[in-house]
Amino acid sequence: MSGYSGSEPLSRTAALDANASGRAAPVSQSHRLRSGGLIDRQSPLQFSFDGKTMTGYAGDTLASALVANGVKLVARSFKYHRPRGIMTAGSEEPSALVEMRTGARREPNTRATTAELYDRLMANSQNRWPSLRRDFMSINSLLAPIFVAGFYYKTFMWPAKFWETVYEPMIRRAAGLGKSAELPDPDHYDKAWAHCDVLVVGGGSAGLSAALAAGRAGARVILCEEDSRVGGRLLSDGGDIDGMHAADWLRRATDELASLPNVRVMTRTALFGVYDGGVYAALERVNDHVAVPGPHQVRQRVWRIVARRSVVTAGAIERPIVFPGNDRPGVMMASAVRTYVNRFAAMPGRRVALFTNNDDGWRTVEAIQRAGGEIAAVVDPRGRAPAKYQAVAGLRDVRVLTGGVSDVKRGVDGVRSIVVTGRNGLTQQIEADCLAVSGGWNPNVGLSCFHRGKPVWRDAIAAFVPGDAPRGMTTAGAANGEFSLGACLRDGHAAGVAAAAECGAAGNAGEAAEACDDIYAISPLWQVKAKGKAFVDFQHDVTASDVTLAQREGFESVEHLKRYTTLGMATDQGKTSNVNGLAIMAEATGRTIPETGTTIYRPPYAPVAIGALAGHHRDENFHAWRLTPSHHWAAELGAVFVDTGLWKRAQWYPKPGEKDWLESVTREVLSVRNSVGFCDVSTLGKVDVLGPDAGTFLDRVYINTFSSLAVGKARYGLMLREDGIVMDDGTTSRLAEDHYFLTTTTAKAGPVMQHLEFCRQVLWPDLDVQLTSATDQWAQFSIAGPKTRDLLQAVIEPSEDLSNEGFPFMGAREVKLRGGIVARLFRISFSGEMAFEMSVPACYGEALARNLMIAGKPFGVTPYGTEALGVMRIEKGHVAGPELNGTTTADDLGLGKMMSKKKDFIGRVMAGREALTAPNRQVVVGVKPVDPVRRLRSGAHVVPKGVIPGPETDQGYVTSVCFSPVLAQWIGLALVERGRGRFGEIVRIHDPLRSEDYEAEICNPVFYDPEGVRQRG
Amino acid sequence: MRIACPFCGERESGEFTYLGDASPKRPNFAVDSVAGPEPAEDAFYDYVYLRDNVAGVMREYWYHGGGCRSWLIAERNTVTHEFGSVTAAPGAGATKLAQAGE
Amino acid sequence: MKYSIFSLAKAALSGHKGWTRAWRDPAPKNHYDVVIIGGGGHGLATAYFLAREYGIRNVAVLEKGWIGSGNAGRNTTIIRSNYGLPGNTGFYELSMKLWERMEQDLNYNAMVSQRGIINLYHSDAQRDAFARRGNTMRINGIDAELLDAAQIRKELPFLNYDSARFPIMGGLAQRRAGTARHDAVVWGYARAADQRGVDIIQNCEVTGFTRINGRISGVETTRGTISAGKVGMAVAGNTSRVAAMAGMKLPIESHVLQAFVSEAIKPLIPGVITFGAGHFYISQSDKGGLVFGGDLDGYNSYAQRGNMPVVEDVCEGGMAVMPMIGRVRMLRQWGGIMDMSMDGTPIIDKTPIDGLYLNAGWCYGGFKATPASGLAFAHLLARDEPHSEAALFRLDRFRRGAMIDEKGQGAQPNLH
Amino acid sequence: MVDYLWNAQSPLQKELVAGRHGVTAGQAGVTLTEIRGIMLVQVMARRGKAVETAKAAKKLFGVEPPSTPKAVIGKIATLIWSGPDQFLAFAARSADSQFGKLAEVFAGIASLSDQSDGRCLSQISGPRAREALAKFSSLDLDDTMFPPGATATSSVDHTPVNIWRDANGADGEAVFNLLVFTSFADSLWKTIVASALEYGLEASSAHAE
Repeated sequence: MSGYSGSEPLSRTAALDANASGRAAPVSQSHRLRSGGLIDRQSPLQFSFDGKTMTGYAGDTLASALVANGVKLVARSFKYHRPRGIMTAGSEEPSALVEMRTGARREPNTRATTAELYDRLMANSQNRWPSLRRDFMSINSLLAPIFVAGFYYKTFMWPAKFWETVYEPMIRRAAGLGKSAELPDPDHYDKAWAHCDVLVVGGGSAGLSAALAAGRAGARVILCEEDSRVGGRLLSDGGDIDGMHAADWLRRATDELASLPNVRVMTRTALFGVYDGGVYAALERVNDHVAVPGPHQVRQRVWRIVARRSVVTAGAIERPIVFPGNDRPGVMMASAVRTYVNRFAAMPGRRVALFTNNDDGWRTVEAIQRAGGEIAAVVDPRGRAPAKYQAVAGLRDVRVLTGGVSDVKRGVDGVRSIVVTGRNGLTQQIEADCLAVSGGWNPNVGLSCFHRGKPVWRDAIAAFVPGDAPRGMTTAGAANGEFSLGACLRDGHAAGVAAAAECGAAGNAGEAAEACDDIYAISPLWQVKAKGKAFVDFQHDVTASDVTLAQREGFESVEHLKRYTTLGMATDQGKTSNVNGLAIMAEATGRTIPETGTTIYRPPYAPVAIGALAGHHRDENFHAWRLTPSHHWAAELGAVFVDTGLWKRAQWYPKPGEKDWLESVTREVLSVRNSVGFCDVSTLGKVDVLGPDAGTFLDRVYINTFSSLAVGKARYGLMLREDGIVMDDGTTSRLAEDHYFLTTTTAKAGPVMQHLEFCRQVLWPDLDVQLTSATDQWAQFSIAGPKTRDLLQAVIEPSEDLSNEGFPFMGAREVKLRGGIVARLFRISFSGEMAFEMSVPACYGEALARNLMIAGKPFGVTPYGTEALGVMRIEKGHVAGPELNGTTTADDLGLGKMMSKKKDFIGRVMAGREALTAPNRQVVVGVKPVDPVRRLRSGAHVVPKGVIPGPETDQGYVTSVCFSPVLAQWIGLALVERGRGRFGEIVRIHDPLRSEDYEAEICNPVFYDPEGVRQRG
Repeated sequence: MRIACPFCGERESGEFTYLGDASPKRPNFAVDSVAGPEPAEDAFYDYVYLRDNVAGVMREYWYHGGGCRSWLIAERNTVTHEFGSVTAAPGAGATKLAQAGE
Repeated sequence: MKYSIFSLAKAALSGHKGWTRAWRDPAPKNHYDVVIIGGGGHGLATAYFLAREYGIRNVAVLEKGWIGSGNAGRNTTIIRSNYGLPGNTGFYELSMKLWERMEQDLNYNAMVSQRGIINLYHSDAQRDAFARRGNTMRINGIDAELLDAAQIRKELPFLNYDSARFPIMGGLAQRRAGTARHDAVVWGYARAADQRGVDIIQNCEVTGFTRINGRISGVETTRGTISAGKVGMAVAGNTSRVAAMAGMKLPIESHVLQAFVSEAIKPLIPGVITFGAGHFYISQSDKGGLVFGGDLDGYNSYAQRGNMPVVEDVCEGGMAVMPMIGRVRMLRQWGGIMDMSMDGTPIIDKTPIDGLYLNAGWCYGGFKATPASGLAFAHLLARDEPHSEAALFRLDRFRRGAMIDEKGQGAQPNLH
Repeated sequence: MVDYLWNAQSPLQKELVAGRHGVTAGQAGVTLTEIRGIMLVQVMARRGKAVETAKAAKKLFGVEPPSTPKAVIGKIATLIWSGPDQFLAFAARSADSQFGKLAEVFAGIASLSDQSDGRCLSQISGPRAREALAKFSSLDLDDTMFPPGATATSSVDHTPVNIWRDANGADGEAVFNLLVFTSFADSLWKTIVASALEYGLEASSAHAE
């Protein structure tokens, strides 16, 4: 709200046109005014509600179009299924929630008050059956005496098993509001970043004033407005600014803002969160005002706005008064009545009663009268018109009653009459088809409280105003408790100037626009106590007596009140109910409202679609992916790919006629074991470790020694975490005195790089060592099998000596390839075969694969994937991810002897703790089923033979399995208690998950060529 | 959350990885110590596991892995999330240091 | 007054004027046999079991704010016992068994709803890890089922099977898992403990400890000094702060974990689902809101609120696995302070200080542990020895190297 | 003897489809060009040798390497700040390149790592380029904050990238260079294309000059 003055609203409205005519105004709009309003009468739009077709105009919201069509009943409430209408004209709407669109685009709980009308809009009421008018569940109203706050905690306990089978399904079906789509959301979303000096939140009078000031001063400004146009309450209440009509001022202000290159105005953009360091989140409804977004268009966009300062000019929300029948369709906030009349030229009622406890509400009288409606009566507990209005023509005839509204009688469509109880206790009934209510205004303190700041009570306006705002944020205008137009403009201007100055923008900000300063007088009235359900939280059906019941039962803290009654937990987050609820609690406990306090304000300010928060990151784009240098070549060959972290790796290369993966993998393994094959292992992490102290550095991060490694040699290394548990392994080669080439596992490349940088920069900055990732620079292939040398000799320059003497096991050096390329060659073996790893610059990776295929043709060279790689490493008893599981020590893996005793290294001390060196630890062993045709499965547990499996007898589990083509049976690695001393023991493999139970032998984990003859051959 | 990298300027927190309290210092471990493993294990236990878990301003390690790959030491209030000074780890650049670092 | 449909109906006749406080509001006495610091689920359950199982009724629960204001009131309400390591498995199953009879024990409907949990897996390695875990469960007498992709598709047809970045290969199901109404658990224990004589004292913040000859003899509070035979701490989230008053430093860090709830919608999701290739898990409350969450923000925090990157990360996970929720709106986000221990597993133990007992380090397993934590802590306080199912939750396990590290992440709390 | 061909292959061989994408009406809002054939060497000063490194660079390139996030154009290479006391030497791949001299010039004073194939370079320009960039980069690329010559090490899709700004193009529009890790190139290209479709995208590839 931005204050008021006595002048006319923004768009001059004309008398109600009950018999509308003319081609642009179809007859159905029975409650549309003949002229006026910010609607485009040249653009009629058809829409349907609950299957009934109606028309409205461009510029309408669904709510205003329904009002214009005389529709009052639009929803049913959550618990009692009471009929509900439209209460507000903004995003605080608690009642008028509808289901929009259909099918995969069905969208529950949309506020009719914020949904812009578009042609062929389809909306349906929700939470009713079979129809809105005849809702079977309204039978709940009869049970209302039982359905009080927290009733479900006291019952549904007997018999115990009825909860899941009977009671809960019943409750769940009854609960909820709309129905979500059950198909993938077909629309697109994205997310973007924006940066500015000053973010202005809310484009009403104060916000425009702030943006103008900061923009003129030279700051980079973003102004966000949730509505489809800026103006705020000016659009509904008008006023005179700088001697001109508000509409003219508004036009001038928006023109000026558009002319400033440093100012960006974002409409349909609602700020929903305030995060640390000046990060704000906003939702732009890019295409919600059309049926379906256009090609390449998103439906909504989430903005993260990084702002050095923010000025929150988010206005205020009018609050209801709690009295029996205050939820009837046709009971509407007074400001909303004015919005529908003035902005949308739609009459909420022909005979309107007003119930207000403050001066602002009185402007509704003028609005209705000007539009040709009738004022049935004004009920004001103060008993007379404010001084300002006493002289106004038309008001003289208005009936003013003291006291309060104590009941609302309902006709078929909504309010039929109201009952007014005077201060003397006498009641009278007054006919009216609409009741406008104003209980005062609550500044929108939510955004300013998102960092747990507490709002402060201000008696003069009987409302909370912002307290400790997040760093960098100021509030201005009605959000700051300034309720006159003049003050809003001044306050906004001052805030804009100050925020800009703090960002170093000190240009001429001009003067604040001027408007008159009306006094806002209010006499707090929270509740009219009378018989009947008086609602505090409309959507959750929380009544005044629920609040007092909670108090009686000891739920006195506001947070207990909220949780026990669900007050303020509905989709409006209590925007219209919280303050009333705690006022009633305050009265019941004899405390003041500030003593009672508020619940915590939490983002989002208004609900945000989950799809928007995900943006582009869904389906295949959920996470980025990494491709190996030979990816497209492998795809050509029909490889099956597997996700390994972010990488896509060739898992196996099926050939025509192969019946399953096992057949392909077995072929690949046998080809390697019998001849030669190759595998893209570029996914291994690769790090250049450079500088004179590189060797010393590696000595400290690895458990074994690297400073003594000769240039031209490679060594297997193992590193621990500082807690003594194994972190990663890999081979590291010394390519020059001051150059080591370190490799990591695929999974740990990132964490290891981070760890190494920590060691270099934090732990040992005295060491002269430099690190850089070389993972993506190199395409690396493992070439393995007895024919490896033959194959390599074909691609490598003949001058290079690949013999055992010329290139011994664990040798590492550069070689020239035929055709002029230089490669790095490492004689290392994961498969246990005679093998080399070769790396070439990544751009030649695909060429290398193709050339290996050509060179290896005589030997039947076979590309193999990660499955075959895994089979061969299990046959060789090499540990990998399943064994390096973050809980195993070097000794658990059989690598304890590698731990140097001559030096400190990361993890050395902690690895010595008693429980990590206990003799009964589970260590890596081999297992093979006694029955050679039995399939072994990972995750099966190991228990001693002849005992009953139980927590006490569970001795370990199978970590990795494969079908070994050379042994022609399933084999595996396992972590087994005291396993190394149990080779030859028959144990029970217990796998209840898969209903399997069989015997296996514990054995040496190296199943294949335990002497290592082949890899050295 | 925004973090002012001393090299890159203010950046989005998503570019950084968090390690935690920068107060614990890695103990020196003398290989030839005759005191037995206990004292060293006690010292490392303290370093690896025990935390002041400050409610207030804490010095902590952040790694600008999604940026310039520098380890940083930031002062940050764990109650308000507000950052104070952010400085580079001693070995972030090429400065030569006589002593071991943090 | 006993709660039942009959008492409810009777009360309705008198306009519900007859209900009295669910628990008393006593002034603190000078002395209690046991003082529990922390009026969350764990503290209140401890007091309840002390009174019910161990006959110790002169007990006070001190709460600095309103009961349930910590993590008991800001979690995602999931209960399950699908743990894989000795120490955890039996303990969480004890908890599950106590959940299963909670309503009858407490005469309070905490809406324990065993609609099951399915942890999805997306790789062979994940399947194997789940198989190991599921088998551990079965060996411990806990229900577990390993489902393949076809079975998952039949049960949860609305997940993304056709265009997933990380395809769903199957899942580990525990049918007895589910959710409970978190606040009701707090209120139910409070009422039941109160009925057995326990004093629940709200707005009473502990500001220090009193000692006699080194032994803890009581606490100083904002409502005066209270002497105690024994003092138990159940203040997860603020453990380090309270421990510091006694001069203790612990293997614990406080981290923020965010959670989210959507607008209420008609039933859409049957049980609890966790996404294995991102940070996302979800269930639907009886009221209709989708309750979902993901990973820690990743930095130490006492702020009870988090930041945008995790909001986005969680929603991206949600859309990746369940693209039908794109148009459902997130209604509220909140943050709890997780007492993150160095191995991801809790501590229920005596402290090195005589008379002071510790219940801490719940990471994000605290809610599901509530009943067993109360029982085990009560046992420890009453008997001075650990409960058999909590025997491995010792404080000295880190020094000894006997960590219980389900995730294998080591001493880095933000990775657990 | 078989002739082995060593064709250099771009990581974008599948994902880059030259031509117009997205909205087709009017001028393309974004142009996206892969720049092929680059040489890139990471130069990291050794401890205590930052000054010597700068001197050696000056001798070879005619300019000192930037000590803050900037890109400076030297004789045979552009020097792009990539972290404290380190930079990337970037040039078009050519037969007469003098990059071979780097090892000699920096011997003992800086460590080098060849990254010519570890990164993939693309160039983004056009009247709507900043709007597209705002969807995947959290950097403030406003003229006042990121003028020509500015550079940043940052992240896209949780992946490290180097971004630097060239002189404006002939059309007066800002030109942004984006260096991404090779294995991510396919994925990030798709992200960039998606962000630009609503503005109309012209995609192409070119050889570095």
